[in-house]
Amino acid sequence: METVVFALLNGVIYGLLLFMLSSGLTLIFSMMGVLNFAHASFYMLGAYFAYTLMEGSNFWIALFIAPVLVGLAGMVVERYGLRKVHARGHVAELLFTFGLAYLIDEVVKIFWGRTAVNYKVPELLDFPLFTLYGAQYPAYRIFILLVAILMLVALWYLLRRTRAGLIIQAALTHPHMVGHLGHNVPMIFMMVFGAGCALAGLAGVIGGNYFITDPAMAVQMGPIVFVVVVVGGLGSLEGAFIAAMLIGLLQTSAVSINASLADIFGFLGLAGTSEVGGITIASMAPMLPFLLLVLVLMVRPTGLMGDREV
Amino acid sequence: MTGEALQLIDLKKSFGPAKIIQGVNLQIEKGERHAIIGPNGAGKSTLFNLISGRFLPTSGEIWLNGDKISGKKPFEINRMGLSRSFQVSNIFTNMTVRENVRCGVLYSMGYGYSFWRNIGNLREVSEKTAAILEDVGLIDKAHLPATLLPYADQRTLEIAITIAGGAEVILLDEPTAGMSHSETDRAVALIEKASHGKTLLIVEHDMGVVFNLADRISVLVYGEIIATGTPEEIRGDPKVREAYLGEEVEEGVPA
Amino acid sequence: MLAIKDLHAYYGKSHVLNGVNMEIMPGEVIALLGRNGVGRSTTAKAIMGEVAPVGSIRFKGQEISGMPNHKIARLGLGYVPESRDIFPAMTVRQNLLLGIKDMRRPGKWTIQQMLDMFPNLARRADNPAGVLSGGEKQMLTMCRTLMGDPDLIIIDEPTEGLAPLIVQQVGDMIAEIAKAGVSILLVEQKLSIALRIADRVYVMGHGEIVYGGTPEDFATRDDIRKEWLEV
Amino acid sequence: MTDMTTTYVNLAPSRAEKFRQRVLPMILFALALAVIPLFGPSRTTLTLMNHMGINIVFALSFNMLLGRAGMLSFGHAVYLGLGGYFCVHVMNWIAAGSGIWGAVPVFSMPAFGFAAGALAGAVIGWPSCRRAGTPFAMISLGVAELVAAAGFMFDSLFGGEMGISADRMGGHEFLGLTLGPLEDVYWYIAFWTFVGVVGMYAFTRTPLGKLSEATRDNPERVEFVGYNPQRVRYLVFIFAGAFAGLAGGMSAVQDEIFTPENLSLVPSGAILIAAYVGGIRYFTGPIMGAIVMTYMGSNLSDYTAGWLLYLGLMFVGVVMFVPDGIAGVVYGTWDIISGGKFREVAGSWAIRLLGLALMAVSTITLVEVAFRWSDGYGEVFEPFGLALHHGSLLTWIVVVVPFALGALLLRQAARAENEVTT
Amino acid sequence: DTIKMAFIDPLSGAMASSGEPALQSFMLAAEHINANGGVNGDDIEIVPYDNKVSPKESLVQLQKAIDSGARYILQGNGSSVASAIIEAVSKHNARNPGEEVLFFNYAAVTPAFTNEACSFWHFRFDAHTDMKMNAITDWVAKRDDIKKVYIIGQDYVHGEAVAAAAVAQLKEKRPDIEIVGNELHPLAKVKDFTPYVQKIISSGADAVITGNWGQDMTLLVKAAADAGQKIPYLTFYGGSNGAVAALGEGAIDTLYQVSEGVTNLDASPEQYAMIEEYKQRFPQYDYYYDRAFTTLEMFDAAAEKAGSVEPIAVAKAMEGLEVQAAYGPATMRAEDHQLQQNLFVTTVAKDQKYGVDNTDLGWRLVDGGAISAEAASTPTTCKMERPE
Ligand SMILES: Nc1ncnc2c1ncn2[C@@H]1O[C@H](COP(=O)(O)OP(=O)(O)OP(=O)(O)O)[C@@H](O)[C@H]1O
Ligand SMILES: Nc1ncnc2c1ncn2[C@@H]1O[C@H](COP(=O)(O)OP(=O)(O)OP(=O)(O)O)[C@@H](O)[C@H]1O
Ligand SMILES: [Mg+2]
Ligand SMILES: [Mg+2]
Repeated sequence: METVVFALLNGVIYGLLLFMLSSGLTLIFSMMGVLNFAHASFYMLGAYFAYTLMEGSNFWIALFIAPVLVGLAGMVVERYGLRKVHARGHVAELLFTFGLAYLIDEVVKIFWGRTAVNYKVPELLDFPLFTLYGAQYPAYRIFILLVAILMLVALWYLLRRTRAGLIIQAALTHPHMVGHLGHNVPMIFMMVFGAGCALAGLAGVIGGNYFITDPAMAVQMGPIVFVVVVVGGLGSLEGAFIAAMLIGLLQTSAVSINASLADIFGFLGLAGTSEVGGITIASMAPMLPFLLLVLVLMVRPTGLMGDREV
Repeated sequence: MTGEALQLIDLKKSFGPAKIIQGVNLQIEKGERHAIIGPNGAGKSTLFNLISGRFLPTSGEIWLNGDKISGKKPFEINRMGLSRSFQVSNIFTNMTVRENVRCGVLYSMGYGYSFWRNIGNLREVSEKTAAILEDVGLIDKAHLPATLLPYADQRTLEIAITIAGGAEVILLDEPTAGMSHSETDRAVALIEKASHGKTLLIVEHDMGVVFNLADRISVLVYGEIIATGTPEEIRGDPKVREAYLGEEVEEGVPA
Repeated sequence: MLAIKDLHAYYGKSHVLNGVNMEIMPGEVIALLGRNGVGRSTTAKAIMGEVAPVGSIRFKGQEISGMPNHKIARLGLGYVPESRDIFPAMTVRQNLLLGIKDMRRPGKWTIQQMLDMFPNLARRADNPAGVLSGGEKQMLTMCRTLMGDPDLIIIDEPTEGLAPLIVQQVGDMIAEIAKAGVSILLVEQKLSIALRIADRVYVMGHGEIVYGGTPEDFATRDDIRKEWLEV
Repeated sequence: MTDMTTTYVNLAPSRAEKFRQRVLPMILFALALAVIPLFGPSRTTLTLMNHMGINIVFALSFNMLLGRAGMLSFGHAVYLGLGGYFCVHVMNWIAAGSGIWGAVPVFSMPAFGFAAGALAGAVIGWPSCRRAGTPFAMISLGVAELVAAAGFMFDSLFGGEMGISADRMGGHEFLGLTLGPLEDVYWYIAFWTFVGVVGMYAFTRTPLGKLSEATRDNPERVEFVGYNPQRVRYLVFIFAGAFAGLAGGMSAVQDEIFTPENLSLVPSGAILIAAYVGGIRYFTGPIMGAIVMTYMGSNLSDYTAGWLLYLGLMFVGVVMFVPDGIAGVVYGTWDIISGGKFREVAGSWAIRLLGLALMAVSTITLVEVAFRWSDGYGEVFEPFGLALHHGSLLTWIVVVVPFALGALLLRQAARAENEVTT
Repeated sequence: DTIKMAFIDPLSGAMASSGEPALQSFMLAAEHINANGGVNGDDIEIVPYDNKVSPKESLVQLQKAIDSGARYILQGNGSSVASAIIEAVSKHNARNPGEEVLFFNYAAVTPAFTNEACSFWHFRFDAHTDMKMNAITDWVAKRDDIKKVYIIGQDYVHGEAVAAAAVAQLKEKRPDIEIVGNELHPLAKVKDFTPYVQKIISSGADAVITGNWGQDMTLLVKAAADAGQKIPYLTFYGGSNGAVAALGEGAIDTLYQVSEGVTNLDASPEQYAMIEEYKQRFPQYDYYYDRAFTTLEMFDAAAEKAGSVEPIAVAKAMEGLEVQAAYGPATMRAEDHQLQQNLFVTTVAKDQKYGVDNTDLGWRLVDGGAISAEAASTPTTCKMERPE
């Protein structure tokens, strides 16, 4: 019972966190078709901006300003970088963001040093909300949960309810034609990229103090964010949400399973003393998302909920 | 030698609720040149996609030279001797014209996936490629990347790739679309030559081409064949006039 | 309405337009004729900013060469390209919706009107446009452009690949659009259509305008037809 | 070798052309490899060149996928790693001398790597090559993560964090090479680099190699000329894996160690960058990229703490402004010079070079000053006796003025070039 | 003349924060020795080489270093790199007689290096895992209130070795202690440690032993602090840069580390002066690598004893040599080239003389946390081949 409750609770919260991290990427990916490798770097920028802003003001101001700044940075990147390579197709875009991630990482090190900064959870939220089976639940986690849900709703509105969504999807295949119909495609692209980056920044503001704010945070988060978006499926916010929850739950529940492969496949003659047999489910937990990624793409190249091939 | 080259038996295809092909039966003799005409959206291209294996039929069967091909993959069907062209040029854009044609030649010459042969040393491949380029009149542009070809030449290249493999049954989907008169004439001559002794199934809107080339014509309207017959029969058929040709006889149709 | 002076255009190193001059008055239907590859489509593309134009293009008195394409469109210039460029993943209805430039100011054409005019489209209104047949795509593109309420439409080869019956329909449609007061620059191969609806005819050869005149006059000019149109 | 997209004028090139375009470059390449030792390179240089050789083969094998077949892989190091690991094991068996292993020369390691890489490619490619495009790229990412993690988990195969090492002198002498001194290893690497390069070049000339390009361009049409594009991709993937394994075998002998780190995303990303910077549209592009990036990767850090930033800037610059990479620039320049157009463009080129140099001055100053400021040790950037402190006005002048000037010049050069071409 | 010593460690990228402070410590130590007359009159020059923590890249840099005339190699970050260097140095010395090179390992702690895989050319100046574990278990053994211990680590050799050592030593010293969990998780892949902490809480553990480093260590302790857990997390790497800054006050009484010394221990005025000097020169980092000073002092002493700076002579002189380090005597054991020195268990507290990571928190010695060199020592299985 205890295990199940914990696994569920932690799984949901971790899932929401993942969703929050990947929502901006979903936005950019689904609307522009750009797999932004630098997404996690914008997430990192959000955390660092918030840290610096907090020195002169407080968390709540940083919560609003930092994402805006990251969004602006994203717009600049789109305007002067991505736009140039856009015409050359997705591989070029992907590589551009790949290089950009390098650059942002280095620049962050120049400005904020190579070790972690002391970016703290705001006092107002720094208390245990309740205690369950001996473990405290920090109020901040619940705050994260609320923000994540807010993001889900806002994004859903943006993607489904606005014509901008349609225009951009059309521009994916025929940017010129969309222009001939009188829509300012470059402008919309810039806004979308900015918005996606701002969302990453927001996740950084919130995640940076929950985890650790240091120059490695981008590299740490990068791959898992991709997994969420790709498994969820291109063009599908719901997919990203489901994938995030799935991965959250899968991973946390796997941690609580101590059984080893030998216990499970013992009937096949797998010995607990052998190297393969000795591996426990718990120890494989963090690898499960990648296994999921490979399996899902093999069976459904559109991802779980996607309507187009990624 | 006669016999059925291609046989469609009660062929049906739906996309979701939309029934696009609604029970087509068609026999095409070996060596016959058969044209399919019909209004836009009638399902002509869809029919080609079914025959060539791009789509799976919802029901019904397709036979090629006595072998059932419905359910097979496009490359399997191609290897059995059926080749097709596309309505929208579908070529290897970054390769040269010569390489494009050579890709069409390779499999039929038995070079499959071979990775132990130098392609430059395959005499008969080079010769066949050159011969085809000569035939279609692209030999001067053999070294150009296909993207740089003018539209009409791309269409010609499309035909060249299709006939390169020497398939016995050739399907051409609007081969002359977008060509000028002289180009069209040249294309018709080319098709005539390339399909000599072979079975040809062609979709065209240019009635000049159709009446020139075809031994027999089928008229496809909303997924059903409403008439099959010789060009004269078809031209005289009131149903066809109503559904397709309209009252005005287009320019270029030989009276 | 549209005045082009000494327009040049290049593809990389090849010089395709060598000084095109033409004029279109409000409400006029102009047919631009010529052999394949003489640069008719390129003229259209240069006007729309698809290829970089060198020279002067004035639309409603405003210089538009070098403008980003959405601005040109917003001035009231519609374009139906040869490649049609429908949005394949979207439904027919969504395609039409995207033709509207500004949702707050809808134009004089409505989606319903379009669907009424073309029953083929109405049947497929909620299907993805990518599955339409070639002819259906052509109709959709034209309707989509109309949704933006243009004052001048440039239509490139509208009847290419269409069944004879549909060719007539499209011809009628263009005539109808013209009646509504929209100027049209029609790039066409099929003389019959062009001569039926055009007020004036231009013939292009080697990247230049080699003839301009009324359809009546043109009908008498066998020399032009022979030399430049191979008819 | 020349650019692969060059043309075969009037169909089959003549014998002389064939010789000039294909055989001659190979001979020159072999000659270059043979001549290098005459200059008496230091052991450091030899080590560096050995690594270049390995990376040349590795980058070319990567480009069999990306450049030729249009398959973007984020996990190509997996095949180099597995091939290399296998060779390290084989070297240990050879050293143990038991059974037939005792008779196998260490010199033949790359052949074993080739086989192991092919096997790995065949096994992993089976599921992943059923997809193309981004799904394939993402699958390769996932597979790389899984294999790298497994590398840490299965100690007996991968030796855990510390990996597995071997001794290249454990076997017989072969061709008079003990493989002890680096000079011996150089000959070994040169031989196998040559074999790898020729092998992969030959591959591009086979029906399968051509088909892989066709599949990149238009997989759908490939199906209608009798080929199964999945099959084509799969076979190419196996070959790419095999040649990566060959590079792994070379590396096993040069470095005598393999660690799970060799399987991770880091070397995979590095080879992607090298191939791209070199120019993926050209056969020789990855070779140039491998040489440049190997040099920079090992030596740039001697000169500046900001080397990673420079690499990043360079990569982004290449992606944005020179999509055809170094090879594109080299061949473009060559075309202009051999086309006799040098006169016409010389002016704009001079302007462009000056502009680039000015931009470089500005960028370098900025980066160097920034790194020193960031370290906080009060160190000052002092090029040519100038003391550029982060607070001083001079610094900012040196940063801003050349940058603006350079940008201006580049713009002008671009305009001038346009006029020439049009 | 100068004696070139090549410092091969990460100086760029994410891991530079471990390489840089060590390099600075060595530089400062060299300056002090040079200022005091050098080594037999020669100056030491520390030449940095950036290896990007890659074993293969390290080999390139090693070759560069040797070619530039360095006969002494300093390295510490990453056992994989250290292992590669040990191998490469042995091979080099075998293949190039007369041009021998010595390797001073200041931080790679895999026990094997001074046991079954020991080498005459390798000297280790840090206590290895088993010794540190010895210190930890010694301290745990003294704490009667600890009845249940949870072991968690990264799933690779190091994590496994830590776990094995902990189990064996606890069994020997305190058979009554129950090991309530022995868990491995993949290296650097876990983002949220809450489920693991949850498991630890459920197990009712009184103390946690972990060999985790980097993010894996910080995130683990952070998750514990967030869950309000106040039990000792005994770590090897709690003192690494930025860990305390990342944890903030959550580290108090949760984060423990074992090391050869911390700045807040009682020490001589010279040592305090040194700490001050370091802080002033390198404000980005804290004084952490006391080993660097011990290493060079020992080298100086050995060279003096041998009357030469030739590697073989120095190596032989170093065997069995004892120097007075800042926090107690340090002896280089001859059989395995493993330095024997005092170890200290410390935890994070407020109001200490020296803070860390520019916070108001500092390291404080815990009760019974001073472990003598003898107590920390472990026997060796090393059978070393020595040159003539
Ligand atoms: N994948 C699909 N899903 C749904 N409907 C489809 C699909 N493919 C084709 N259709 C529909 O099937 C009908 C027939 O299309 P097809 O392309 O075969 O027409 P066609 O006869 O070739 O016309 P055209 O002469 O204009 O090319 C069209 O109405 C089209 O919208
Ligand atoms: N993208 C391009 N790159 C290079 N050359 C091109 C390109 N597009 C067209 N051309 C060339 O420019 C010339 C004019 O082309 P354009 O498309 O304007 O002709 P057109 O008169 O519209 O003929 P068509 O009947 O084929 O549409 C042709 O010779 C064509 O080959
Ligand atoms: Mg069709
Ligand atoms: Mg045209």
